[in-house]
Amino acid sequence: MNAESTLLALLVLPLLAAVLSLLVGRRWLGWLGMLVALLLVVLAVRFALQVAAGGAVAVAIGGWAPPLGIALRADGLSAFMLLVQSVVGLGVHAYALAYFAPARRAFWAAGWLLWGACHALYLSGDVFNLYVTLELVGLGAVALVVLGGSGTVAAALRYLLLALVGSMLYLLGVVVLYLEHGNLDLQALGTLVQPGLASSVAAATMTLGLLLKAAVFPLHVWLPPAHAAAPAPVSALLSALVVKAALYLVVRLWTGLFGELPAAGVALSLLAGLGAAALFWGGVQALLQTRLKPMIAYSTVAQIGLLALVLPLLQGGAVAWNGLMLLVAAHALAKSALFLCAGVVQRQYGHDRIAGLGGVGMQLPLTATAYFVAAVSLVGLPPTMGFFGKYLLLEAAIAQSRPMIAAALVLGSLLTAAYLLRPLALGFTEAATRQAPRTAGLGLQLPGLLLALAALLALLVGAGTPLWRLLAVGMPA
Amino acid sequence: MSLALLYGLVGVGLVAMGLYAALAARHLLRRLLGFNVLGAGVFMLFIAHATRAVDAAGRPDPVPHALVITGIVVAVSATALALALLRRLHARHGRPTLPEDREG
Amino acid sequence: MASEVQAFDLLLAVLLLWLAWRALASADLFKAVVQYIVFGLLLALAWIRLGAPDVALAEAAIGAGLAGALLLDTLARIGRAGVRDEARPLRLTRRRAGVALAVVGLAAALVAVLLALPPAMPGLSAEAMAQLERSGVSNPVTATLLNYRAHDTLLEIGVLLLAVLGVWVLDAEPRLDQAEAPAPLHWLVRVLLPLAVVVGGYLLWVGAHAPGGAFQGGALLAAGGVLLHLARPFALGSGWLVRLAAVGGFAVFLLVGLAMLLLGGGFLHFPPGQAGTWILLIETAAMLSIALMLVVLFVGRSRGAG
Amino acid sequence: MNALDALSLLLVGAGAGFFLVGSIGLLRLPDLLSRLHALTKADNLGLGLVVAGLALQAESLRQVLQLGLVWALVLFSGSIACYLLAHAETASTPVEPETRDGE
Repeated sequence: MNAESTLLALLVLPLLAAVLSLLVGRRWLGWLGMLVALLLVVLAVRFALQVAAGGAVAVAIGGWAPPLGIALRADGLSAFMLLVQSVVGLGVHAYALAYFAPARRAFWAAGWLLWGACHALYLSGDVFNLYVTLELVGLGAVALVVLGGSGTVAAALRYLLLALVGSMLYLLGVVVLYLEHGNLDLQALGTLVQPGLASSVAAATMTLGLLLKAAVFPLHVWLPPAHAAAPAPVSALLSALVVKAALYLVVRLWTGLFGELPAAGVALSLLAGLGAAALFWGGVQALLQTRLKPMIAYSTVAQIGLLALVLPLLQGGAVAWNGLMLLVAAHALAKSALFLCAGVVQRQYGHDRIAGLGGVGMQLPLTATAYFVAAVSLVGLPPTMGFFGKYLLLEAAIAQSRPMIAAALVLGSLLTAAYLLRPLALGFTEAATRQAPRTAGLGLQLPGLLLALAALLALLVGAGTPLWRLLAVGMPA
Repeated sequence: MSLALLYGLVGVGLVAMGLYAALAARHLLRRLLGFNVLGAGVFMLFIAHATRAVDAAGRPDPVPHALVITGIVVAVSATALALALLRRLHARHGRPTLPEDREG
Repeated sequence: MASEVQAFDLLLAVLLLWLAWRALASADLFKAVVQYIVFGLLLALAWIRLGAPDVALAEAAIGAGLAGALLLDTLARIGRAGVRDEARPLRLTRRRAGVALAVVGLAAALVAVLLALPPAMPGLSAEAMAQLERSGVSNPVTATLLNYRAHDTLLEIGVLLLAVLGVWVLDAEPRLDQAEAPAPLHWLVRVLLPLAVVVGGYLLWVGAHAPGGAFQGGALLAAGGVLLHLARPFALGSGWLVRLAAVGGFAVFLLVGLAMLLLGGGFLHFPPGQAGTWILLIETAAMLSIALMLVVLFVGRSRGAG
Repeated sequence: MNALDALSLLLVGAGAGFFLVGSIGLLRLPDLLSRLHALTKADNLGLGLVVAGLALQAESLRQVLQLGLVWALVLFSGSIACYLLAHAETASTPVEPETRDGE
């Protein structure tokens, strides 16, 4: 199986699973889901190895070369995002197997379409095709949020409206690019775009639209209610993967298409400023929350801010690039694990009030451990992935003499520690408030733990040279 | 003034109105209408432009046409889902606005 | 197509802007929705004027027609109190000043971009026409939708499918209490429903070489379905057959694309000689699915008569 | 301009005139039923005249038939839509005094 076939398999398989999910009997849904998810992890690993060994891959769909047709392109960044997507997806699907019992067909069908949409987004090399994938991701997320029942409708609607406006702004930028250059191919546009008014307008509208979808401060208002109200596995998918998809596109645009514009430096610094504001605003809000899921949701606002904060460092070379990727993966794994833990707690106690978490450490040791490992990774303590990511970024910030970014990075991490460790302290020190009936089984507890541990294991297996070689493929110079 | 410019300017006007209404209005149905007008404006910019790119036979560029058809279907699908959500929200709270947009 | 600006264009431009503004600013939402539907119809006229009859058909059938029906249905369901909005819904307040400023800035920048564009642009028409022979159809818009950029269209049907899934997840809506549909409505259905089927099929067939295609045909079929629902409310539920019909277009598209891959071409790579046949197969399945999904979006999971 | 063109122009012009009258009626008449009356009468006739005028310009019998079909369909759906509107109006506003008491 060559790299092109692997790429196509990664594109088609989740969509095929979505079709099957609508047709097979209810009791097969979960097993089908696990089978395909496992297969996708294998394929994603294989694809990463192929890209690392053979370089970037491109496939012209239907045999029509751009600009007339659509090219799928994958470099190290795409392959890495696919890898993160599959690992997190597998964990969340395993959890959903136990969480949604009896199986809810809509979760599997919409979940597979969402998964396929993310793959299509990471693989697409065409700016209009990216718009369609963005809409697919957005509508998939909304369909999944409303699985949480009638209480989620307001949050879902707010999210849908803003996501629609965001993608329409993105499309406006695409139209301006086509007006100017008569081309939609990402790579070709990269050579065509010249500094000027049209490029600036396109860059501004596309970025603004994507920031709205990525919930970058101050455009984050829709995120906490939506992510807190959705069912736990859905929150995990949204916080770990969906916001990343929009952020991925921001990175893609500003390191490729608009990277050569003279305004790029200013724009990235502006993003970093917003990121710093998000880091602190989100952190403080997270500290003020009294319930676990909203706290984790606000933490996403802060962590997205952290990712935006370090974007200016990307212009300085490989160290920051590798650090950012590690941080993206660490956040995806840890955040999904945290939401899955919150779901277990909600199942076990019927609530997720932080003050009522006394004794969790004794009653749910696996979940408490998962929470602990994930929190440590998000804070960035050794030997987790989060630590190595932040270490590399700190190194880059100092090497590029960006003291403000370094300072914000450290302070933000302290704030993260403050809000994430509070529930844990309660859970281990306070006595159990009451004996809870045991309802959360192993099936519900293990996936979160495995995801959290994956952040450790992945480092043993892949970190260092193989990973750097993968990320070097297509890395912006 | 060319046809492309005239309709292009109409498109800009629609984008401005639609975007403002989609972000500023309180009533959710109004915000949805705003989103649809915004979409119409973006599509108008695109189609108006296609008349500048005629081939030898005088036919306009078909690619923007195809993309706009895709855009229309996507916009209507999203609008339909949003309307379904709006009806549920209204049935539950008796108000067609989001909680933060309610007066008093 | 005359590319000179005529008085008609100026009138249409003014009307479009005015109707859009009324749809966004009139206090009564019923009026606003009606103005929006008229706006959609005039938009279709503008598409014709700009030489885009395929877009015009899609706009009239889907943009103005079905979206209009959905908007009106929503108005009926949220009732009189919900329809009334503030007297001046878009009044400039301090909170909205920032949005207004940003919008004006964006509009000014877009106008500047438009004014700076060169009068003629290559675009992609030369490439699209050059490959038309090999695309299997002779309507360049259909060639773009189902061959050159088939991947977009596949994903777009996925978007429609997700909207349907979202509606299925929501609780069923209570049925609107309405009096027995008057007899003339049944006559209308009896005439228009077969006509919708015939014209829908015609649009699908003709899409290969003239304006039309799966989306336009599907929307027309759906209009027939909506009309039938209005005359004689029915439930669709989300049983196996309905799910099969909803996902069928997407599935056939995906499977044909895969079959091309297995037959030695590439994903969605139709051999030029057979492209027309494969496209017709995909379009037929897509049209039926699109029609059903659009009807589901209208009917929802509401329970039928009784 | 030959006689056929002149006749076409006359018919289309007359049709447009009927549309104008119908629209004025829609705006000026006091209640729904009389508005419907003005609108449908004038529009059906107006469209018929426009179709007749255009049919004179048609290049083939097929086009004439298509134009005729357009007119027939609009006539048919227009009259039923008009009936439905009137029906809804009379159904929703019962005899005056009762509603007064009810409110």
